[in-house]
Amino acid sequence: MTPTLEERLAVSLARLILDPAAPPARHIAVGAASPIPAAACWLVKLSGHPVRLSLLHREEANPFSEGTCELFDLTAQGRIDLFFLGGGQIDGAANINLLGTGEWPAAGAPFRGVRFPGSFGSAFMYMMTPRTILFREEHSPRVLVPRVDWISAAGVSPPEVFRRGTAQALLTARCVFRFDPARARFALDSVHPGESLASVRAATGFDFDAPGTVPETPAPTGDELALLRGPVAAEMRATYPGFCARVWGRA
Amino acid sequence: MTPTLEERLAVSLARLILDPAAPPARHIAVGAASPIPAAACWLVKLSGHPVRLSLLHREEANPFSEGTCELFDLTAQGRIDLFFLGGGQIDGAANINLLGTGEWPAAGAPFRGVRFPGSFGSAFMYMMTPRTILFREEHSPRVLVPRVDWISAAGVSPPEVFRRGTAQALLTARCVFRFDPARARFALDSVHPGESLASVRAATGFDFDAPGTVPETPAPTGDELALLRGPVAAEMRATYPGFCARVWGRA
Amino acid sequence: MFISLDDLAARVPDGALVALPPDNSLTPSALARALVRRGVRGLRLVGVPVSGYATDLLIGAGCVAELDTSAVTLGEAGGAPRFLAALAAGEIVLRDATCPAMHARLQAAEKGVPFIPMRGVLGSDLLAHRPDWMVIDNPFSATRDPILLLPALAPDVGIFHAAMADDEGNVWVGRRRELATLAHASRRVLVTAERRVAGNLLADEKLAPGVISGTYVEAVALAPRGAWPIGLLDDYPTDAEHLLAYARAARTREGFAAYLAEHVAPAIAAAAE
Amino acid sequence: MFISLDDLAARVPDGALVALPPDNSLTPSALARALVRRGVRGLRLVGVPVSGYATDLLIGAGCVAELDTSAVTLGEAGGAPRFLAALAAGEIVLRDATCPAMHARLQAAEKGVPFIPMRGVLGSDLLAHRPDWMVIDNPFSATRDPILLLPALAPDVGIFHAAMADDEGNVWVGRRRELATLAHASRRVLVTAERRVAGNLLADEKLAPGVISGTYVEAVALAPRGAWPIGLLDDYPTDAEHLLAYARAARTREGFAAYLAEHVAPAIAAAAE
Repeated sequence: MTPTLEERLAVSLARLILDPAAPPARHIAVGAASPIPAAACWLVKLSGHPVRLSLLHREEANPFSEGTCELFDLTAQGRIDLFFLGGGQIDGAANINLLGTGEWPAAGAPFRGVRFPGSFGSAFMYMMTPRTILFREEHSPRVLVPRVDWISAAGVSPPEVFRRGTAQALLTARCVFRFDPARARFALDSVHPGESLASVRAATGFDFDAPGTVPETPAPTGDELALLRGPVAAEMRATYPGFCARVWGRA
Repeated sequence: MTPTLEERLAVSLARLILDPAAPPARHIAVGAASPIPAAACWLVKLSGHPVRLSLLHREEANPFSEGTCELFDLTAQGRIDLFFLGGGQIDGAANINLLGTGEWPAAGAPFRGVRFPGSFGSAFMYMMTPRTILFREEHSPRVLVPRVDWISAAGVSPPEVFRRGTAQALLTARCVFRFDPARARFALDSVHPGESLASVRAATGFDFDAPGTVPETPAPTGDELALLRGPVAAEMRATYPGFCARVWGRA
Repeated sequence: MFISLDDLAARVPDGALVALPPDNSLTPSALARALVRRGVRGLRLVGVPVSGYATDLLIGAGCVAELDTSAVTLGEAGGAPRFLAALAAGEIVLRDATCPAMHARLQAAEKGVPFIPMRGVLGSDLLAHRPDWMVIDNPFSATRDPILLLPALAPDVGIFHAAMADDEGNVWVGRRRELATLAHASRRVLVTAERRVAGNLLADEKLAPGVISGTYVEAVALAPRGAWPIGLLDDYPTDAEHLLAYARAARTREGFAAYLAEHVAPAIAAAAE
Repeated sequence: MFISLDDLAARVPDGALVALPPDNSLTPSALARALVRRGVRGLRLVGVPVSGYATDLLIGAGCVAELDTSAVTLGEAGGAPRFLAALAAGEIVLRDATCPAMHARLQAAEKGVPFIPMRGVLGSDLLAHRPDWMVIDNPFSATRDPILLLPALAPDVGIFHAAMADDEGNVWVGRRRELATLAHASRRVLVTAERRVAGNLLADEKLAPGVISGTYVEAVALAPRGAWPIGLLDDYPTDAEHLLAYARAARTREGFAAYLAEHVAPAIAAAAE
C-alpha cells in the first residue's frame, strides 16, 4: 500500500483545497490535461465534502452547456472558488510564464528561446479566482526561477487593480510552498519524504522563507489511498484513461 | 375581388420593399404583432424574390436559435437590411415616440399623459438597420404630430453618430410619404383612393413637401391579390390566426 | 433542490431586484401568483427585455416599487392595465430602457465586467432619463465616435419557468438562451418547472445545448401549467381568452381584486369574506 | 448550399483572416487538409480560443502568415512541431492572447460594438505586445479602476466541422456555443458536416438550441469523419495514436512532407514523384 508520487501529490493538493484557513472552495474548476488536480478534487468530493466540480474535459455529463467560454464566465461571475495553474517558469513572486524564454521577438523575427504552448486562460483566471493552487511536478532551477522571462499572469497586482485572489500555494514533486501576497514571497511549508530545506534550496531558483524546522509533508492515509484507488479511479477512468492505467493499472 | 384596406396596405409595403432605388432587402425582420408587414414580406418572397425573412413570432421553424437577443445581434452585425417600426406619435423629422405624451414625470411622480407600451428595440433598430419602413394605419393629427413629445428613436442623427440608415418611407391608411434624411423632412409620394393632398394635409400634424400633382397609390393587381389570399394566407395562418380570419375568412 | 411553489416564493425577499421574461413563453406566472399570495413588497422588477402579464399582476397586487424595462404590454390583449393605473397614481418608479440594452446589461454581469458598450440609442430621450447610462467617445476611433456605455445589471433573483428540470437542478429552456444569460447574471436563480425528469439533462448531448446548468439554480418548484395563461413552447398555447378577460377585469381596482380572488388566492379571498 | 469539400476550400481566399476551433471537437480537419491541397497562402489564423492539429498542419504546409491565439498545442501529443519550427524560422507572425479575450473579441463583433471590456490581464506581458489592446479607467467607478478594452474581431471566414447540416444550411454544433459566436462574428462561414439530415433542424425544438442558423452559413460540404484525427462529440473519439504519429513525423520537415504525402495529398505527392 505504498503511495505513488501521483497519489502523494493528489493527497497534498486535497489538503490544500481543504485548508480551513483559506476561503471555502465550494466550486472548483479543473482545466484540461490535469489528472492529479482532478484526482485531488474527486478525493475531496468523495470524502464527503460538499463541493461542485467543473471538469473542463469531462466527456460524460460535462457540466458546461455554453461552450468553452462558460468556464471563464463562471469565473468572472465569482462562482469558481479555486483553480489550478502551472507554468513553464514560476518565480518567487508567483508570476507564471506559459509563453516562453529569452527575448520577446519582434513580430515576425525568428524566435530564439524555448517556446511554451501559450497563456491559455491564465492571464484572466489567476486574477478572477479567489484561490489558485500552483502545481508543477518538475522542481528545478530551470522551472522555479528568480524572475520569469515573460509574465503570462502576474502573482500580485497594484492595489487599484481588480483581482479576487492569487496563489495560495505551490506544490511540486519536492515540497509545498505557501504564498504571501502582501510580501509577494513564498515560504516553505513542508518537504516531501527524502527532501530537506537544503535540497529544496538547491533545486529552487528563487529565494523563499523557511521555518527553523521544516515539517515533512504528511503521507496519505490508508483511507485516502483506498478512496483514490477505488472510487476516484472509477470516476477518472473515462476522462484520463492513460493516467489511470499508469498509476492504478486500469485500462 | 375588391381589395381590403389590409390588402392595399400590404401591397403598398411590398412595393416599398422592392423599391429599386433603395439598397437591396435581402434579409427582412418583422417584429411581433405586425401582420400587415408580415403579409407584405410573404408577398415579396412568394412572388419569387430571393429574400430571407426572420419573423420574430413565428412558432413553427422559428429562424432564431439564440433567444430574443438574436434579432438585435443580427441587426448589429449588419445582416438585417429592412425593418418595420410604428409609433404612438411620429413627427415630420421621422422621430418616433413609443413612450407617451405630456411632461416626462419625475421618478415616482404621478404620470399625467397617455402612456404607450414602451420603446421596445426601436432606439437600437432604427439606427442599425439600413432601411426602416414606418407603418401606422391611423393617420390623424394625434399620431402625426409636428414634434413628438418624447423621442424613443430619432429620425436623423448628427454626422459623427454611427447609424446605418433611417426611415425610407411612412405608410398610413391615407398615403405614402417618402423621407429625405438630408432635409429631415417627408414628401407625399402617393395618396390612397379617396384621399387628396388636401385631405392628407388636414389629417397630418406635421408639414411636408408635395409634388404639383399627387399620384394615387396603385391598386393591388389580380396576381397580387391571388397570392395574398392563397399562399400568403396559408403561410400566415399559424402565426396570425385572428388577422387571417378577419381579413381572409380563415380559421 | 425541489421545494414547493410557496417555499420558492418565500425565498424572494421584499425589496429584491427580480428579473423575469415577458409573455413570450417560459413566463413564471405560477410563481408570480405565489408571490402575490405571499404578500411580497417593494420588488424592483426587471423586464428581460420587456414585461407582461406576470409583471402587471405583481404591480396590481402592490408587490412592486420599481420597474426597469423596455415595454409593458399584454400583446394582443392590449395595454397592461394595473401598470398604467400604478403609473398614473405615482405608485411605481419606471425606468424606460430598450430591448438590446437589457440584454447587454445582463451580458455584462454574465461576463463580470462593470460596463458594456452598445450602438444606437443616441438622440433618444431614453438617455436623458437614464443617469446610470453614459456616452463616451470610442477610444479606438481616430475620429469622433460617441458610443453608449451601459452599466452591468446583476439581478438579486432571476425567475422563470422551465420546460423540464432534473434532480441536479439542471433546467431545460430550449432556444431561449437569454434566460441562460439571465441565470448567469443573477446572484440567485429560482425556477418553476413544468415537469421533473429522471437522470441528468446535461448527459444527453441533444438536450444539453438547451439546458441551464444547476450550477446557477438555487431551487426548483414543480409547477405544471406554470406559465399559464402564457403558453409554453410546444407544450400548450397562450390562453388568449383568459388574457383578454384579465385585461378587461384589471381595468378597475375592483375587477382586479375579483380576478385575484378567483385565480390567484381563492382561499385568502374566501377567508376575508 | 451543399458543395464539394474542394469547392469549399476554394472559397477561402489567400490572405484571409480565418478563425477555427482547436482540438476539442468540431475541428475542421478535413477542410484544413483540403486547404493544404488547394495551396492557399498567407492565411491569418485565429484560434478560438486556442490552436491545435489543423493549425499546425496549415503552418507546416506554408499556408499561414500570421496567428492570433491563446495557445498552440497538440494536447497529450505534446507541442505543435510545425508551429514551433515556423516560429524559430521567423516564418509566421504570432500574436499571443488569452482564452477569454478571444471569446470577448468575437462577442464584440457579434454585438456590433467596436470594443468590449474584460477583467484580468493587467500586469501580464501579453499587454505589452498587443498594441491593439488598450487599458482605460472604468468611467463608472468613483475610484481608480483600470480595465482592459479589447477591439472587436470579425474574421473574414469562420470554419468548423458540424455534426449535422440540413438543406437550409442550418448546422448542429450542440453545446459548443462559442462556435455560434464565431459564426455570428464572421463575415462568411464555411462549414463541413459529418452528415446531411432531411427536414429543417430549426423545426425541432429539442435540436434547435444546438443549431447555428443557415442565416450565417454561406456553404456546407459533406465530410464524413471530417474532424479526424480529432474526435467528434459522441460520434467518434480522438485518434490519439494518429496524433502521436503526426507529432513524431512533423518534428522534421521531411517527416512532415511524408505525412502530407500519405494523409493529405497522396495524389499530388504521387504526381510529384
